[in-house]
This record gives sequence, C-alpha cells and structure tokens, in this order.
Amino acid sequence: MDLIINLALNGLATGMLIFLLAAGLTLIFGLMDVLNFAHGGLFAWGAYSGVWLYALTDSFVLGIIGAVVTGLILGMVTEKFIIQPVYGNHVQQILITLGFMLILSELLKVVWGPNQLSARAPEYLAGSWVIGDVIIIKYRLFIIATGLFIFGVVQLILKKTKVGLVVRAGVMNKEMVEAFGINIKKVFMYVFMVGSALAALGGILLAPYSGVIYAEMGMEFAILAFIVVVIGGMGSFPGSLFAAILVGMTGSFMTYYVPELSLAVNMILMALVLIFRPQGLFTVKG
Amino acid sequence: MAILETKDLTIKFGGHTAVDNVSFTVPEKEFKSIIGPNGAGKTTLFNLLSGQLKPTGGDVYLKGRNVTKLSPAKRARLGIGRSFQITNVFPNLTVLENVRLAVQSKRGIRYIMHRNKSSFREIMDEAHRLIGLVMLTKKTDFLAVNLAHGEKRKLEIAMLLALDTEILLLDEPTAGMSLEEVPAILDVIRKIKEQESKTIVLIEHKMDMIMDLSDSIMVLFNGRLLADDHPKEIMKNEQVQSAYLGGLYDEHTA
Amino acid sequence: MKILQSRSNMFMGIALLILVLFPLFNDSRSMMILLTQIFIFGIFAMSYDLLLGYTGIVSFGHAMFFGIGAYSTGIFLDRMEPTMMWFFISLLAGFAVAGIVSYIVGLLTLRLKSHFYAMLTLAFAGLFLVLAEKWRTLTFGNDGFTFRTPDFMKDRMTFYFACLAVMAAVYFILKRFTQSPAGSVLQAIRENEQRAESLGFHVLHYKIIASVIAGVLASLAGSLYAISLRFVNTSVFTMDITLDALLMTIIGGVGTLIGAIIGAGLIEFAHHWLTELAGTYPIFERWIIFFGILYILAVMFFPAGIVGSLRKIGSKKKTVKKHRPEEKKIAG
Amino acid sequence: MSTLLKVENIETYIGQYHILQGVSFEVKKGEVTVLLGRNGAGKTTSLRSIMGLTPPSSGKIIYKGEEIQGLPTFKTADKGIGYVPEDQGIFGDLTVEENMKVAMRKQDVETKDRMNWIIDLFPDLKKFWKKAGGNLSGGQKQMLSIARAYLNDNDLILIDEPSKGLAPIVVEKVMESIVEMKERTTILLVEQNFIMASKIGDRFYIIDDGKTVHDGQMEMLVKDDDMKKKYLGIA
Amino acid sequence: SESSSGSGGGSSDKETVKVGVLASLTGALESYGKQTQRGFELGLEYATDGTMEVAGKKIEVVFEDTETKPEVAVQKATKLLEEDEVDFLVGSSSSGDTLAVLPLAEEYEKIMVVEPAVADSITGSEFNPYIFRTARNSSQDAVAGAAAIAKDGVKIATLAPDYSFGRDGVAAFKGAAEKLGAEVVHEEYADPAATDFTSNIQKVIEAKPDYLFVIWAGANSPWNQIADMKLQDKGIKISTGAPDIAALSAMEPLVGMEGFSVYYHELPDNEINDWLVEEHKKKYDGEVPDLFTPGGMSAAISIVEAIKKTEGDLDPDTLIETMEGMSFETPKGKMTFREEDHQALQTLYAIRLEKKEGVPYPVPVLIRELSPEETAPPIMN
Ligand SMILES: Nc1ncnc2c1ncn2[C@@H]1O[C@H](COP(=O)(O)OP(=O)(O)OP(=O)(O)O)[C@@H](O)[C@H]1O
Ligand SMILES: Nc1ncnc2c1ncn2[C@@H]1O[C@H](COP(=O)(O)OP(=O)(O)OP(=O)(O)O)[C@@H](O)[C@H]1O
Ligand SMILES: [Mg+2]
Ligand SMILES: [Mg+2]
Repeated sequence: MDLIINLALNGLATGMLIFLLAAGLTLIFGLMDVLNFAHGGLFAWGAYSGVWLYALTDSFVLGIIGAVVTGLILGMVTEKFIIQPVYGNHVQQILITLGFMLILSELLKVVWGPNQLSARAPEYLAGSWVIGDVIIIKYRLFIIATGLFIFGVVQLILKKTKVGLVVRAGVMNKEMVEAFGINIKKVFMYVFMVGSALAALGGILLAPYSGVIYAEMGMEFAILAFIVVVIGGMGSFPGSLFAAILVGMTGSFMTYYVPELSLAVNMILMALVLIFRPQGLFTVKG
Repeated sequence: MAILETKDLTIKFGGHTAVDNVSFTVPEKEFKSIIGPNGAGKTTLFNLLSGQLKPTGGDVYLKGRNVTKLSPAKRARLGIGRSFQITNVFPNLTVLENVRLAVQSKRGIRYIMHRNKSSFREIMDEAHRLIGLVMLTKKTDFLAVNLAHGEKRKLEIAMLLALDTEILLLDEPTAGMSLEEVPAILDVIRKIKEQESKTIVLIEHKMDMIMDLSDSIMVLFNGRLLADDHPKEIMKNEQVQSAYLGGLYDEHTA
Repeated sequence: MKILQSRSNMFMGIALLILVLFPLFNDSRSMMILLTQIFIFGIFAMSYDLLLGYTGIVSFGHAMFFGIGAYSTGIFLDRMEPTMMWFFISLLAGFAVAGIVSYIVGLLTLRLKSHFYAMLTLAFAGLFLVLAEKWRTLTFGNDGFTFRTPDFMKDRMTFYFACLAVMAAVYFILKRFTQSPAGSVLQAIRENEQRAESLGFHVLHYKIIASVIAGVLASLAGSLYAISLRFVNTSVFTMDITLDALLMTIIGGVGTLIGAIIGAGLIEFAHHWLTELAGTYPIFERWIIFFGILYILAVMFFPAGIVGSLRKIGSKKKTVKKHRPEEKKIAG
Repeated sequence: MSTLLKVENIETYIGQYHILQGVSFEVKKGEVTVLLGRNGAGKTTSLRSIMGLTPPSSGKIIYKGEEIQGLPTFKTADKGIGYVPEDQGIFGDLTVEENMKVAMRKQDVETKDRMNWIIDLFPDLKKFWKKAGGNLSGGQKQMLSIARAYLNDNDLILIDEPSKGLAPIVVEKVMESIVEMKERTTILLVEQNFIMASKIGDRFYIIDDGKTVHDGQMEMLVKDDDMKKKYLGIA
Repeated sequence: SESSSGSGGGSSDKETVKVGVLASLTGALESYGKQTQRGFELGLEYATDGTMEVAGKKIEVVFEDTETKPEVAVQKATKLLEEDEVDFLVGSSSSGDTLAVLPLAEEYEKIMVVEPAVADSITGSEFNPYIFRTARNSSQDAVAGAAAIAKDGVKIATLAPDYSFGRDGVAAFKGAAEKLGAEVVHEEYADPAATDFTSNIQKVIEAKPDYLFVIWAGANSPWNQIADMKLQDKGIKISTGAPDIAALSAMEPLVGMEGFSVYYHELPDNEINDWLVEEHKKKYDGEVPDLFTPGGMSAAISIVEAIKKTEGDLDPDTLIETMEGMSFETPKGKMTFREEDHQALQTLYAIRLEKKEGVPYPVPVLIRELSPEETAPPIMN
C-alpha cells in the first residue's frame, strides 16, 4: 500500500509538472493551432532566466516572476515577428519556428555559456517528509498545488470570458471574427504571450525538480508537451491536465512494474490513445 | 423498375432523428424533387444515399442491390453521383483539373501510375466540353478557390456531369447562381434528363423550377416522409402550403 | 505551360550533366562526399514530398523508414558478407520491412486527421528507436556498429555516381507517377479528401500507395546513407532525421519534387559553408544562429519554398502578359 | 433622406487580378439598397471592400461622413456595420450558442431583447442551441449567419444573398425582418432572388464586370422589362 | 593525390605534421568538445615547449565540429583526411561519432587518437590497428568504481541510463565488483530522458543494498531525487563517478559520497598537471581545467612523443609500432598504450565528495590513487 501511494504521489507530481510544461502549448498549439516548434525554446529561456535571477537574488519567487516576464516579452516578440506572417499555414510554421528554435537555444549559450546550470529548491521547499514508508517530497507537493492553481485560473478565464471562443473562432475564420469588431490580431498576440509565459513558468518550475537545466532541454520537453496536448484533445485544458497526469502515472507505475517498456511508455500510450480514440481523450465540446 | 430504393432509412445524431424511417422508390429515368423546410433532412438523406453517412437503421438499394454498407467511392462507381449543397471542390486545383479528375474516375482510370495524365486526350477533350457546357470556359485555368460563388456552383455541376452516373443527386444546384444563368443550367439539366435518360433527384427551394421539371415531388418534414406524389397534388397539400411555402409563392404560382 | 516545362527540363538536363562531369574536373573528395550526401537526402526528401506535397500528409515519423533501410543494410553487410549481392538483398529486405510497416501504419492511421496522424507516426518512429536501442544483440544499441561496404562501392567516386543515378531515377519515376492519373488523384485527396471519395476514388488505397512508395524510397535512402557512413547507430531513427526531410522539402517547395533536391542541396551547402566560416571567423562560432536566420528568411522571401515561389513569380508574369490584350486595365 | 454610406469609384485588386474597376453607389439611411448583377460581376467583392476584407486600391468609401476605406475590418465593424457573408462564415466547431456569443458585442438589455426577437424569427436556432454550427443544415447555417448580424446594434448591415438555401417561408420571414428593422438599421443587400429583391428593395445598382453600370428606384426596374432583360437576363 | 590512396610513406619528407581534431563544438556536448580543444592546444604547447615543432616539423592543427552527428563526423573526417591531408586524427566527444570515423582511419591508414569517447567497442569489437585511445573506456570507469567500494560481502545495486553506455558500464562494473567479492543484488535502468526517477529509486530501496552505484552521463540527472528519497537515511550509501564541474554542482545532495574520478584538477600530484592548471588559468580567465581537458592534452602529448620517437617519420606502420606499448607522461601521470588493444592504461582516483569553503560545488577529494594496473580493463578486441 505504501508503495502504491508512493508511486501514485510521484506519478501525480510528475504529471502536474508535465501539465505545467504543456499548458502553454495547449493554448498555442491546441487552441491557436500553431505548430510552434520554438515552444521548447521559450520554455528553456524561462528556465534559464528564472534560474539566473533566482541565483542572483536568492529568491525563488523573484526567479519565477523573472521567468514569467521573460516569457511574456519573448512571446510578444515571437508572435509579432515569427508567427504572425504564418498563421494558418502549418508548413511555413514548421520551418520558421524550427529556425527560431535554433536561434533561441543557441542564444542561451551565448548568454549563459554552454554548460548546464544547476538549480535547487529553496530552503522552504527542499527535502521530504517520511510517514511510515511513504516519502513525500515537499517540492512535489508544491508542484501539485501550483499545477492545480494554474489549471483553475486558466480554466476560469476560458470559461468566464469569451477569449477561448474568440480564439477558436479566429482559427476557423479570421475574417468573420474581425467582421464582428474583434481585433483578432491582438487577441492572438495576448494569448500567445500568455502561452509563452506559461511555458516559461513550466521551465523555471522544472529546474529544481530535475536539478539541472541545459540548452537542449527545450526540444525534449516540447515533444512531451505535444504528446500531452494531442492525447488530451486539441485545445482542451481539462484534457491536457488529464493526459499529463495519465502520462505521469503510467510512467511511474510502468517503470516500477514493467521496466522493460519504460523507454517506450509515452509512445505506446500515445499510439494506443490515437488508435482507439483518435480525437484525443477530451474533445472540445461543440 | 425502381433504380433507387430505401427501406426504413433512419439516422440519428445524438438524440435527434434527422431522417426518420424513410421508405421511397425512384423509378428509372424519373425526375424526382425533394422539398421540405430547412433542416427537414433532405441533405442528410442524400448523404445516406451517396454513402457519406451510414444509417443507424434501414437500407439503401441500387437496382435491387443492397448498397447500405458500401463506401461513397463504391457507390459512385456503381452509378450514384451527387453534387453538394455547400460548394465542395478541390480548391487549389484548376477548374480544368477539377473536372478532369471526375472524367478520369468515370473512365475508370484510377491506378495508372506510369503515363502522363495529359496523354489521355479523350479525357481532356471531355473536360473542356463540360466546362463549356456550364459556361466556365473563361475560367478554365483559374484555381477553383478564386472563383466567385456562382461560378463554383457551375463547376460543381460540371463535375457531377463528368461523372456521368445513371443517378444524379442534385442538392440545390442553382443556389446563388445568377438569374440570367439559371435558365441555361436548367436547360442543361433538362437536356440530360431527356436525351441521356438519367434518373435525377433534385433538392431545391425554388418552386417554379421544381414545378417545371419534376415528375414527382417528395416532401420531408422533420425527417419524416410526408408525401410523395405528383407535383400538382403536392401543391394542394395544406401543410406544404402553410409550413413550407408561406405566402411568397401564392401570388406567383397563381 | 509547355514552354515553361521544356525550359525547366533543359535546366535539369544541364544540372545533371554538370553533376556527371563534376568528378572528372574536381578532385576534392569532401565536396564529392557532400554532394553524395545531398543526393541521398534528396531521395529521402523527395519521398517525404510525395507525402507532404502531393498527398497532404504530415508525418513526424519518416525517420522510421530511413532507419529501417539503414539498419537492414548495416546488419546484412555486417553479419553476412560485404558483397553487392548481400547489399541488394539488404535493400530488398529494407523495402519489404518498410513496405509492410508503412502499409500497416497507413492502414491504422491514414484515417486520422492531420495532427493526429503526425503524432502517431512520431510514436511509431519512437518505438523503432527504442527497438534499435533494446535489441542489442542485433543492433549494438545506441553506440551502433561499423561494417564493411562491398568493394564496388568502396570508391567514393563510384558511390557518387551510384547515388546520383539512383536520385535521378527516383526523380523521374516520381515525376512520372505524380503526373499520372493516379498521381493527380493524390493531389485531389490533398485538396479535398471527401470529395475525392465521392468522385469514386478509394482514398485509403491512394494514401496507402503513397505511404508505401514513400516508405520504400525512404528505406532506399537509408540504405545508401548507411553505406556512405559504413556505420549505423540509433541516430537514424531520431526526430532530427525526420526534421531534416521536413526542412529540405519545405525550403525547396512542397509538391515540386525538384524542390526537395534543391532543399537538400541548400541546407547541406549552407551547413558546409557556415561551419567552414565558423572555423575561420570567431563571429561565426555560433553559426547555428545564422542557420536559424536562414530558415526564417526562407519563409519570409520564399513563402512557397524556393521552387514553389519561383514558379509563382514565373506564372504571374505569364498570366499578366496573357491578360493584357484583353483587359487593358490591368496595371503592370 | 441622408446618405449613410457612399462608395466612390473604388477599384480593388485581388492578387494581380483587377476585380473592381470603378464601383460607385450610395446607401440612404432607412432604405434597402440592392446590388444586382450576374455571377462574378463583383458584388461580393464590393461588400468585402467596404468591410476592409479586400481593401480598395483607389476610390473612397464614406460612412457617416467619414472616410473608412483601408480601415482594418474590426474597426469598420466597430463603427456599427454588420456583415452576412456569402459563405455564411459559420464557426463550424462552435455551437450555435457560441457562435452567437462570439458575435455579441454588448450584453445589455437591448441585446437581450434583440436575442429574443431573433429566436422568435428563427425558432430552429433555439432548438439547436447546443449543436455545432458545422452540423447545421444549409438553411440553418444561413439563419445563424443572419442572426449573428442582427444581434448587435448595427446602423448598417451588408447582406450577401440571404435567401440562398432558405425555404420560401423563411425567405419571407427574413424579408419581413428587414422591413421591420428599417427604422433603426439600413440594409445593403446583394440578392439573386429577384422576387425578394424587388419586394423589399428601395434602390438598386447593377454591377457588371466590376463596374456599376446602372442604378435607379426599384419600382422603375420592376416595370422596365428592357433593362431587366439587358442586365439580368429576365423578363 | 597520393594521400588519398593511403600510402602514407611518402609524407615523411613533408615539412609539417598536420593533426585534425574532431570534437563536438556545438550541440549538447559542446562543453566536452571545448575541453578537448583547450587541452589539446595546451598539450602541444607543453610537449613542444612552445615551439610547436617536433623533429624539425611544424605542427598544424585543424579543429572540426562534428555536432555530435555521425554523418557530419564522417564528412569532416574525410575533409580532414582529403583536403587538409592530416597525418593524425583525434576525437571525438561522442562514441557514435567516433565509431563512424574509425573505418576511415583504417581506409586512409592514419593514426587516430580517440579522446574522449568511452565506448568499449572502440577498442573492442570495432577495433582496428590505427586506433589508439588516450581516453579511459567504460570498463576502466567501472573497474575504478568497483575498486572504490566493492569488498567481500558488500551488496550493491546499480542505477544506469537505459542505453549502451549504461548497460556496458554496468556489465563491466558487475564483473569487476564480483571479482572483488561483492554481490550485485539489483540492476536498475532508467530512461535517460525521464524527469521522474523515483520509481527506479523505489526499486533500489527495496533491494536493500549497502551501496547504490550510479553510472550516469548527460545533463538530466537523478541526484536530487536520490537525496529526496532519503537513501542515505536508509543505510544505502551512494557511489558514482565524479563528472565535470558543471555537473558536479548538481551533486550537492550527494556530499559525502565515495566514488571515483577520471580527473579533477586538484587530484593528480605531478608537474604536468601543475603546469596545466596554471597555464589554463592564465589563458582562460582564471578557469581551471575540467574533466576532459587533460585528455585533450594527453592526446597531444602522445602524438608529439610518438613523432619524437620515430624522429619525424610519419609512416603509419612505423608509428603503430612505436606507439604500441609506448608510455608517456601526462597530467594524469604516466599513461601506456596497451599493445593488444591500444587502450591507454591510466591512473584513476578514488574520491569522496566534500563541501569546500569558497567553492560553489562539492569537490572530489582524493582517497587514494587507483593505479593503471589496478584499473586495467579486460582486452576485448
Ligand atoms: N452531422 C450532423 N450532426 C448532427 N446533426 C446533423 C448533422 N447533419 C445534419 N444534422 C441535423 O439534421 C437535420 C437535417 O439536416 P439536413 O442538412 O439534412 O437538412 P436539409 O433538409 O438539407 O435542410 P436545408 O434545406 O436547410 O439544407 C438538421 O436539423 C441538422 O441540424
Ligand atoms: N481570390 C481571387 N483571385 C482571383 N480572382 C478572384 C478572387 N476572388 C474573386 N475573384 C474573381 O472576381 C470576380 C468577382 O467576384 P465576386 O465574388 O465579387 O462576384 P459576385 O458578383 O459576388 O458573383 P456571385 O454572384 O457568383 O457571387 C469573379 O470573376 C471571380 O472569379
Ligand atoms: Mg440541405
Ligand atoms: Mg458573390
């Protein structure tokens, strides 16, 4: 029983972390339908800028704020110069965002050098509690809480305002949305900025989780995020949350019980979902 | 002999029954029209006939053969061709290429991989002829996406004619077509009906056109078949008058 | 149209001639290897173009077939003998496996809409990567293994000609195919799948045909790639390889075939020059940034890819000329 | 009556094609102005040029005394211009409700009133309130498209072939609604259904080959068989 | 051109010696590549006393970036062999790149000094006589790791990434540890790209070993989670190889652990190392040499020493003969190319990680030197 609790708790936390990584992509790819291969770059920039500020000021909170601000600014720049000319054209999106991705991750090395940076959880989040045989890692509880919080906030915004609707409508028919007096360009830009900020947040929160950050982390985690968005159902926030937790949990239990398959577990999961429920676990209603 | 027949054809979308136990027959070479309020299930019925949708109940028979389980492609090859209510063409191919593909399918040239398509002269000629027929010659090399709405409707008709199937299912072929050109298209349809002896099923809201062309009219209401009769009889039907036609046509048909 | 066609045929003939004569005048082997590499990736990118440009299928797992070819050649030549016979057997083995896999993947997945298909291919390619990693008795895992090539292909110049010939052959076969009636159905499917079906074309058949041809050709490219390196490891199954094909195809212009080759050439040459500059000038130390800029500029200035955009400019000039006598008001 | 919208000799290119080659017309407040002409004449492009979707390269568009040519579409719309496009512009993955919600600019009492009025007009919409727009029937989509334009407090609505695909009785309702709204809202209509156009139209303009070639009061046209024959191909 | 046919004999009358160095100068292994590069340059300087000449010949070095991609490595190697007509190849930062280049060394009959790729197969199943390796191989690491902790009756669990590097490493470690009387009670392999290693660690806990021996490389690491799962509290001691400085800083949670090290600038006690540290600091802004810097230097020294011995004769057969069994002094003490597989036997270090005043990362402190003989790996070619 203790074992199950341990595995479940860690799986849940990892799932929440993955959710945080994927949340931004749920907006950008799921909702706005932009195949943003530079997402990993935004994410890595969040991690680096956050860790750097954290190390400089010794305040994790400032680190997080720094990462989010970086995400917002980078998001604005990216949307304006990279994404805006290629909305609606996946082929061009792939090329231009891959190009931008190269620039982003290479610039990381220019600014912070080629070495990995290490990061530790702040004193108040470090360490773990032991209750019987159950080990509760404090930072993981923090991740679970943050994940739920972010989920709640974004979900509230999407439900209470018509931003989500407008974005989806804009993807389907931009002209028509404009004809209703909505400045869809601006809406897209803001949503993209929020998406990047979420990516950056995911980046800084990952840092103490794994202990190190490195320039190549972007692409690795971006693929994971794409997987989560697709499994969850394009553009569905609850879907992403569920899929992320599923990925986290499956990873945790499979690694323990079926270690032979642990390398393949994400791919198998995705293949199964796509074969048996091609539209993703949660399809956006409508 | 009935070339097309349905038995208890039914389809449900969630809780909503869009086509409800519809049984009817279309004799060979008949011109049958379908009318009914918006959302009555006319287009859905077409989708069931041509195979775009699979029914939740009932069957479709083509020349006595049960085709309910066949794909749209198979049915097209067996002789059911259709046009679409919402313009449905290949947007980034030229008008010529759009029509050529249909002719190609008609000729059964499907899996030839080694010869250049333009070496099939007869196909090209036929495509050009059809484009002329629907008055699109000037736009032959235009990409379909760049056509005006009415022009797309004409292309749609050319593609259907190119398929040269025994049965033609026409879903509001002239919607959005200009006044001037409707008669010309009607002429085309009429000629096909007469000379080439086709079976035609037409969905339209233009009553004068329907009265002019139809051998029989079928009325759908809320997915159910309300009546299937001679045009004159249908016009007498009170429900048709009040719930479908309204006042607009009174003075005109009078 | 005809004129444009014959002119581009002439350019292609000249280009081919230059490539054939190249080794006779140039004795830089590394340039020859670079060109060989371009030919191989040209084949790979063309196979991808058949999917992306002609059938409208985005795959994130094309490396799977490339890897299948590379490994089957590697394994056969390593385990059996490094002779031409075994090479051909390995090719056939690669074709067979790639064909079967692409058939199954096609059957399972072509019913899915774009993203979902792309992601499923990503998953399958990922599984192959894991397989190559784990089946260590056969593949030696991540480190990979070296093997000897048949004597015939040992000489770089022979191999250069072989790859050039194969690329040219693949180009002409694919050109024929895409311009055939069956090929034009692929384009119809790309444009409007449901309408193609209602015209009486069995969409799934065509998609599977395209998928199998693309898979087999990718496997061919993989085999040649393995021969060119005389080494194979799990990198042939990675996302990077798929992205290479994707980038080359897009940069050259999707749906043009020749664009795939030009894209391969452009990327490989740009890479070559940039790294060379990196060796000479310190500011190019971060040459990858310039590479990224190249992609971005490509999208800005050649939105339809190099070949696609050039053709558009060409046809625009042509139509304007054609329309001028009839419609006087068209501004220059 | 005062002029609400004036289009002065606009020329519009799409790509390298010269589509509008001098279109001019005037829309008077409180009237229904109809654009007529055959397929490909440039009617839709005219409406799109006003909306800023295909901005004209020369000429003027004056709305309420202000030049609006070249304004981005959302700004044009913000000035109180509604638009029912030819292809209906339904957001297929959104429900009917969500389609309405995207269109809705304010949430005041007036809008609520109009909403009720619209639902009375097209009861089908209420019936399929939670259904995806893409799954509606052709006519239902048309109704939804019109409904979305009616929802806001627009001074001018551009409607592109509203009768297309609608059952005769619904066409009639749409006509009635247009007449009913005349007080508040001016209509610029493109219509092939001559019965409808002639019944509710006040003024007409005929567009041919990208140019306005004729205009006048609707009654005149109804009587003038020669002109009908010449430009519209009907007697 | 004569060198393309591979008859290297004619080149002995050339005025220069050309060396082509392949390294990952961009990409994920960039920092490794740069260490090799710096080390190699310093090594030449040291071995030639700054003259950059040996046996009357000028030494020229060409660095090429493999980007950690085998096909690029082959392209660059061919360029070096064909266009630059190098007499020696050195490299590379990844085993894959190196393996891809090995056949070229044989084809062109040029000596290749492998540095710092570790795969056993380079001097094992894929060996050819032109290959010499100054880097230690996986097995040497494993033997060193075993030497640091394995004793009669000690129970050990291993944790390694689930790919060649990890699997080979564990196999070699197991052999070495069992030879010393220890028992390997559990082998755990983890997805190297995973974010969560707790399930793996859970299994290790259940195996109740005395030691957890970790073989790890790459940025993503399990150290935090090992600490969080309180292995040490459960009486399980951790042991692993100390990596480069950047990665050391992520090992804060493992302070106190005993393991081994390939190199840390304070570990070797000899003049060459002193020179290296001093020159490196001078040249690079106070930075100290890192994990693979001395490797680069050793590779350079081995080449210069070999040419000295042949008195400028660059004939590959002569060179092979000379280098087989050759010993040379390096920052890590004396290295010897073993005759059988051309693997350089070298000193490794048993260490303890300790916190040190003013150093922002845990520092490997010497417990004892593991002599070249002690860590000699099995011959596998
Ligand atoms: N795919 C679908 N999912 C759910 N409901 C559908 C779907 N297709 C059609 N319907 C519903 O079925 C009913 C019949 O639609 P259909 O398109 O057949 O109407 P129609 O008679 O052709 O109307 P119109 O004259 O307006 O074209 C409508 O209420 C429509 O909303
Ligand atoms: N994107 C485009 N590229 C090229 N030509 C175009 C494009 N869009 C429209 N056209 C052409 O512009 C002309 C006018 O089109 P428009 O849609 O305004 O006509 P319309 O009067 O609305 O016709 P309809 O009654 O058929 O809707 C047509 O000849 C059409 O082919
Ligand atoms: Mg319909
Ligand atoms: Mg129009």
